[in-house]
Amino acid sequence: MTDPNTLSPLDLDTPDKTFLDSNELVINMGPQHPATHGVLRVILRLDGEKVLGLECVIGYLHRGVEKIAEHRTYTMFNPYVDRMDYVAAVSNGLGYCEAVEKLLSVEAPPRAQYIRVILTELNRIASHQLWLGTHALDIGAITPLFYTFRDREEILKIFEKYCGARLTTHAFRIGGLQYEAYDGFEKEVKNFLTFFAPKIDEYEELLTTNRIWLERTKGVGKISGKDCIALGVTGPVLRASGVQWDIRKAQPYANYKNFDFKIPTGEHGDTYDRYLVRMAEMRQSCRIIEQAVAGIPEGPIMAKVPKVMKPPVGEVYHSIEAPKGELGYFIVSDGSTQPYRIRVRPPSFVNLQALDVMCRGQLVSDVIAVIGTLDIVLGEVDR
Amino acid sequence: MLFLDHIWLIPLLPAVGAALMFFFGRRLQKSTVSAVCVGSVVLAFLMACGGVLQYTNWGAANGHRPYEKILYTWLGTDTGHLNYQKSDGTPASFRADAGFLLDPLSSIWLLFVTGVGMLIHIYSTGYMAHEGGYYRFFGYLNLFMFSMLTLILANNYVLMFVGWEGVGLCSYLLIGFYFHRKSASDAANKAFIVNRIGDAGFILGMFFVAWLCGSLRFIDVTGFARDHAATLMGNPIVTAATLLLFVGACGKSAQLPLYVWLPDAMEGPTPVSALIHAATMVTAGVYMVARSNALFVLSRESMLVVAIVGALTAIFAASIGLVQNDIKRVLAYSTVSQLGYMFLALGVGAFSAGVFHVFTHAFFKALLFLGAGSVIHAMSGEQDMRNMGALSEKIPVTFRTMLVATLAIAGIPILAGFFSKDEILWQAWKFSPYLWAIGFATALMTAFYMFRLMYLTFWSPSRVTSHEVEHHIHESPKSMTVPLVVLAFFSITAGWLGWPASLGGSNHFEKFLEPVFANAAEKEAPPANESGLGLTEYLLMGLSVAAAGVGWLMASRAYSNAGKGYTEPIAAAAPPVYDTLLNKYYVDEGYDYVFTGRRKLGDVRLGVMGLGEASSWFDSHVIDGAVNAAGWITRSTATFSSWWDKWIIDGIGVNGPAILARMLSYPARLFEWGLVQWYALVMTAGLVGFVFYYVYH
Amino acid sequence: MNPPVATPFFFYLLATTMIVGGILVITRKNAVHSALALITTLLAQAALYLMLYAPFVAGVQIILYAGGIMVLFLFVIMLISIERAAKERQFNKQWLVGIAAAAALGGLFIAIYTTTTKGKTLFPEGQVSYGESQNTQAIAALLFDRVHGTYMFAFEIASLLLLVAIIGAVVMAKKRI
Amino acid sequence: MHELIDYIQSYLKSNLTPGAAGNIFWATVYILLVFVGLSIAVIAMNWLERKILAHMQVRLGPMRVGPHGLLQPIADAIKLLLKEDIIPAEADKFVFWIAPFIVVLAAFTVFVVVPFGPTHAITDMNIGILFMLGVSSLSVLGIVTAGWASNSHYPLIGALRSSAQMVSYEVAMGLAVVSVIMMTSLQTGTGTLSMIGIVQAQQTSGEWFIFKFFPLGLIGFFIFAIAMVAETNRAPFDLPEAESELTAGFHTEYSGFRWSLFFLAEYSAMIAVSSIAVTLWLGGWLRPFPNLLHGSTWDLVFSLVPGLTFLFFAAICFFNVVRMPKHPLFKIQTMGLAGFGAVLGLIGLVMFVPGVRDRVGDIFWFAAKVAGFMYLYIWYRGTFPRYRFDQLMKMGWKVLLPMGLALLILTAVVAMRADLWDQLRGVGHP
Amino acid sequence: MEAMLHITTLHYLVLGAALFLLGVIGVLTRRNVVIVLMSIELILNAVNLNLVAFSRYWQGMPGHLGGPGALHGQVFAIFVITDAAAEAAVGLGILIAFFRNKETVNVDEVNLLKW
Repeated sequence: MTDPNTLSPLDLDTPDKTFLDSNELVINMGPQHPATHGVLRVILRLDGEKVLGLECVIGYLHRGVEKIAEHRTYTMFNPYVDRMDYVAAVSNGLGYCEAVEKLLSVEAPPRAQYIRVILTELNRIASHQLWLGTHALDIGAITPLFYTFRDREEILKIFEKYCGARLTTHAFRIGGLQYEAYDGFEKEVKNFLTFFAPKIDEYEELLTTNRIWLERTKGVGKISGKDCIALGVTGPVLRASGVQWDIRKAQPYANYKNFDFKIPTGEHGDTYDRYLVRMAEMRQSCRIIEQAVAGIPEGPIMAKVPKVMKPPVGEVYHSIEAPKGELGYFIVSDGSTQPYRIRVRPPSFVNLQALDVMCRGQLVSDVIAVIGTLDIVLGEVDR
Repeated sequence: MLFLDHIWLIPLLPAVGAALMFFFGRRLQKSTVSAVCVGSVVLAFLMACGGVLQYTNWGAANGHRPYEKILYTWLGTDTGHLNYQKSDGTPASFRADAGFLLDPLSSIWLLFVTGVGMLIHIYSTGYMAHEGGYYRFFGYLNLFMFSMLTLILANNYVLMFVGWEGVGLCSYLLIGFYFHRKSASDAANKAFIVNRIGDAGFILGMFFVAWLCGSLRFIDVTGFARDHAATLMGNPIVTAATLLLFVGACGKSAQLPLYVWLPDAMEGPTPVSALIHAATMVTAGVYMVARSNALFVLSRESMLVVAIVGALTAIFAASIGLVQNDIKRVLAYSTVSQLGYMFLALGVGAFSAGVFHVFTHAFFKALLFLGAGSVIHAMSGEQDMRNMGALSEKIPVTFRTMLVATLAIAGIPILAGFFSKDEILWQAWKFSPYLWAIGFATALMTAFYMFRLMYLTFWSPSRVTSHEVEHHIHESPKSMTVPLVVLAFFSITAGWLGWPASLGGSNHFEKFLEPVFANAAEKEAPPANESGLGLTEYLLMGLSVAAAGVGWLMASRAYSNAGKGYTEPIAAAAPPVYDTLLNKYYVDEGYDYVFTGRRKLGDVRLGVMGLGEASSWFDSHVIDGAVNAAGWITRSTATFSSWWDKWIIDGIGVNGPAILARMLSYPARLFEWGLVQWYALVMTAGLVGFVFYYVYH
Repeated sequence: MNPPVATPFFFYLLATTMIVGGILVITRKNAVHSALALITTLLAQAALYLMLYAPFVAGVQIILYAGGIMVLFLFVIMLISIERAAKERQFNKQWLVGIAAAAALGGLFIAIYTTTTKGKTLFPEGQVSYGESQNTQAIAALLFDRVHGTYMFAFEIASLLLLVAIIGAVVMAKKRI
Repeated sequence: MHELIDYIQSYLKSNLTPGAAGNIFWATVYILLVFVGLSIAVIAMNWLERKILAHMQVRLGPMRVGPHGLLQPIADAIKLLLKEDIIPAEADKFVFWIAPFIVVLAAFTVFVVVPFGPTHAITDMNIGILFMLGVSSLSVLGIVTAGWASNSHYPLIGALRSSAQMVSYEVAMGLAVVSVIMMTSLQTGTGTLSMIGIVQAQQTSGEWFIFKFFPLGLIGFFIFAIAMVAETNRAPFDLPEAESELTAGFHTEYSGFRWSLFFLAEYSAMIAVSSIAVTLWLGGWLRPFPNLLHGSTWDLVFSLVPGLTFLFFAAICFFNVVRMPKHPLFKIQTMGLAGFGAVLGLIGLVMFVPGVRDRVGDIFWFAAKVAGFMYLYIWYRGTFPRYRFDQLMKMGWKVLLPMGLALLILTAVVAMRADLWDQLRGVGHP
Repeated sequence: MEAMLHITTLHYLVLGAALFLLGVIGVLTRRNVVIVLMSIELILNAVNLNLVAFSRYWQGMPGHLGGPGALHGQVFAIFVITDAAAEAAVGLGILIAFFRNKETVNVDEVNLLKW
């Protein structure tokens, strides 16, 4: 139990708190707690079950990734980014590779870009699947977890076949891909699409119209688009609040402008809308993959990249739409083989800020639901 | 009669400008500020010209009597609610009007005040262009113009005093314009406080005048004095009144005991020095004495005091001016010295000569100050002459105009100063050769220090310390040089108005002023045998010109080659004298010892602060002691009273019954002591009793 | 209708339980322990009711007392902090007097119960076997029946009392009224 | 020995429950039977829940201990019994120790009045249903004390939640029950609280109370069915032990044997409330369609069902024996499964014996209905998310309670004029 | 000994009296309000026991007061239980309010009206 005196003062509109209010309770949730998705520690101030305010304590998973980068060459650092958002490792790699490519002023060849898009979108689906399973589990629905994990397996199989790894894939190289797609890659991806389309309906059948699910998610953890923007929240959370912002459309990268897809948005910015947005995003990802598979061009998979990379002195910021929001890399080069500084803008970390806003005035159970709906990965929050 | 009828507009115009500045100035553009302020003064100048022109015509038609325009009664009424007895026992009633008086004397002042003021306003637009508080500066300047014109045009002493105080206020504000500098704010305070001494004299003088004459209107006073000249001659009341008025004049015009504020007043911006502390305000004292000439001539003692004070001030200030290094301070002491000349003239009864010197002095001294300002401007703010030199080539307009002014003040013939100064010296010789001697020595010194200034500034080799400053030296803008040129022109020609008869002139100036001083001239200076004294006059004229030449020569010898680290000739010759002069005869220090008390004389503190200390001691020991004693007595009484109340009244009277009641009620209290369980116990006991009774009865 | 089994044994067992429970109630420092002891007493009493062929009262005793009121007690005990109360002095200053008064009352009871008039005790030892099967219905008849409903009005008043008690309790326990 | 058989036979022919008969021996036997049966049921329930839930969630569940994990519950039980019994240092030791026993006691005592058949109850109490509700409400005490005694935040919150939830839903539950008791008064004029009496009333009435005064009986049943899930703290009302929020609720600090007592109590409470529901609305031990499919032939057919069911289970076992991998490693498992199937088949065969099948039919139907409820419990758990606490209380007080009150009044009104009601529906009075 | 084995109404009355006395002692001596309230419950239960015992007694008595239908004692007991419920609810409500204001549960600190 945390001593309340050691807490930093929360800026709260505490309703005339007196020492007689024996209901006022400070509860420490985590870092070892099943619903905090890792080692997040949340200090809750409760009035009965009502949340007066909360504070996130992070850093339990800090590994100093950004500092490590300063002592690795550009190529050597590539695998490290996979360990940040480990459920969306491919997206991390894509962002990093593209940022370095931008710094080097090279561009990956079209074939590489198509394969990149396919893998990244598959990874987005996998990430959303994992989110859905754990989120539903937090709210008490056990079954979706197993459904999503069953289907996620298919995606991981494709990854495994492509690059040999399932989770921390290290799929891309600076300037393109290391591996050519294996034989039957396209067919397997297509098979996956036909396999997966009905599965989304299955998930939705379990939850979308489930009364209890509706009661638990509608109006819970509301946040307005304005607040989202003020807090820098991005990704599905932002879109569920009605802001149509997707970097794939807004600042197209990696060939995304060639694909036809929609940006699903919500209206109310509550947990239910975020659920719907992510479900719709999975379908849109399927569409993108379909188009990409249909249009993979032939050609080389690596651009001409020097063996010893010495990017010109300068700095670059490149961001992509990771499954959880805007994932940005800010790289400062001093002209040597090692980056002078790499700063990562992790979507989970930024989105986590909104937790307090979203939870205030709600109940403890809603905190669980909201942490789930924010879709944070502590590996990325702490880096 | 358009201008005469609306003569009140002349002071009002700058007042409007000032009001605009104070209320809206912060939001106005600099161009708008200068347009409004300079425009109002130009308009005032034009109206003044028109008014004077119309007055000359009107005066010629009305026997040269003063033109008076009364707007309304300001203080008191016609029915006389403020009644009092005059010194001779006749009843009188006090009254002051908001009225304006125009006669030759005020005409002259009106013309040069508005004229010089206008030029300085124009000059200021250039000089102040890069300063903060632009609108504030011009607002103050306009307020000064309003006050000065009120002073000049007032038709009675009271309204004059309003203007008198107004200029004092503006002087204070403008000296302290750079209020963030401590020296400036100190100087402003000094000016204000020293002037208060004079003002006190002025107020007392006014009381005596009112007591004596039964009125404060200039026309009434003058008329009364002239009508009863015979009876009033030697009347101590007159002497007292005039001496007190002269104290006021001393304060305003920086005469001997009270001159100390003027050199310090140079902390203000240079145009202010030129306008207020050289040309206009400081001559207010002269104006006041001249305005009261009818009274002054009735008291020989007063006249003698005025003459002696003037003469002493002249030589005293000039001697200090010999060694000063700050260009503006030299000019400041020069001003004090010249003012001394004027009072010398007034004291010896040569009122018109004094006024003439005021008139010419206004031009060349303003020119000198403005020139000095131009020099400072060129030197990027450097005021020390030791760091100047060889500027004649670089700022030719300034140099030439300043040369003209220097020649004028030194008394070189046909320039303005020659005529006025010569007139004064001549009148002084007629009054007393001793006074002449002082004036003559002063003239010599004047020439010396002025040419010293010219040499050090313009001709000697350059001693500029900073390369950057040297590189920066440049001629001032047109808005500054044009007034210089105009003033230079007047510095040459203004004297020609009073071209003396002895040199074939007609002395229009004196004639013009005759109606004002007619009586005085009659009384004080009986028609002199001018032809008999003609030779003496020429001799004296030659002597003074020679003195100017000698002064120039001496300066030339000493300073024409003054390089860096030059030595002052006086310092070389007599170091103690030099030190004394450089420290201004230790007057400020003396005042600090005696009057302010900032310095201790041994262990004793004198002056105001000494008085304060004494008062403090008295307060803390005598008054407070008495208070404490009273307090102690009260407290002792209260203690006893409290004891009585607590133990006797409360103890026996109040608490006694209460304690008794408590003791008596104790048994009852046993059954009602507020604990619920006790009630339950009693209930149980009751139950036991009841059942027992019920069963065994 | 068989005779009840081992009535004295169960009576003394339950009576002992009740007395011990009662003593624990008034002596325990910790209010939770007191409450548990009281629950034991109440349950034993419910069993005694069964022995007295009053099954309905027994059922009400369990469902209302043990299941309702005592839960309420436990709830309240948990809301207030009892740690401090457990460390303080447990008995008030008049405990000696209180016990004396109670002892006096007890003595009186004993005196009354042992008093005999005409050789018989005040309360004769009446005891009869009576089938319990219709007990509930009989009580319901007393309470609700149109003909025999002696206590109909009282029952309604009791419901009113409960309503007032509910409102009173809510008002009392509300944080801010 | 002969006397003993006579004794048993005399009992079997009597129409009284042991309690009513005052027969201590038989009562003891019944108590032991119920206790053992319950324990087996809980163990079976444990295995079934894991397997069914697993298959709902596309996984296999326990497969290692015994064939298809059949011995998993036993292994678990052994593990729990061998585990260290941790009592937290700051806990109130006595209360901590006694709390699980209160819960278990309450959960098991309920079965005293549960009628598995007309005579197959430990006793038939005049106040049977009142007794059941009362005793089952005692488990709240155990939960509250357990949470409090742990001297920790999560258990305390869990206990408070739990008790609040149970107390709240008891009210709605009671109202639903009272409506049923009113229905029992239709034939005799005076109703009954006796469990056996209620079933008999359904028998007399000719229809289960779930269909009585359609839809009033159904509504009552649904109120009870929801309330009983809440009463037993099961999904979707499993807030007191919501693991994502409160770790494990009131029994967070418990471990080992004491924890298994809670576990036991939870499952037996589930069975108990299901028994109440079955007794009150689903005709208790009565076989389906007694009116529609009556006659001796149908009686025979229905009396064969228990045996057939067991044979069916045995068949499944044998089918799976065939499907077992033919690897030496699986030899023992295969044999075990076959043995299990054989036991089941033997039981099935025994149940075809006429004397047995007549007596066992009641118990079978009762158990089958309860099993249906058990399956529902598992199904809920697999499908529903969890309610939030305020939503749960809202539902209890603002939905179920008003509904129960309205139901009570409607039932009373309708029951007063039951004749009119039956005429309306065209059903003649017997 | 024979009297001991034959359970009569008097046995119940004595038990009731004992419980009553325990309750009275609790009410009179304990400081903790919660326990005082519990003691009151004890008193009420003692009364209930007496009532039910008397009910049983009257069932065995002849006359219009007695007979099998003489269940008035039990009805009274039910009313007493109702009262007890009301008393507990209000009493505990007051207790909570009191605790909020004074942070104590000691009955001898309930002395605000004394001042």
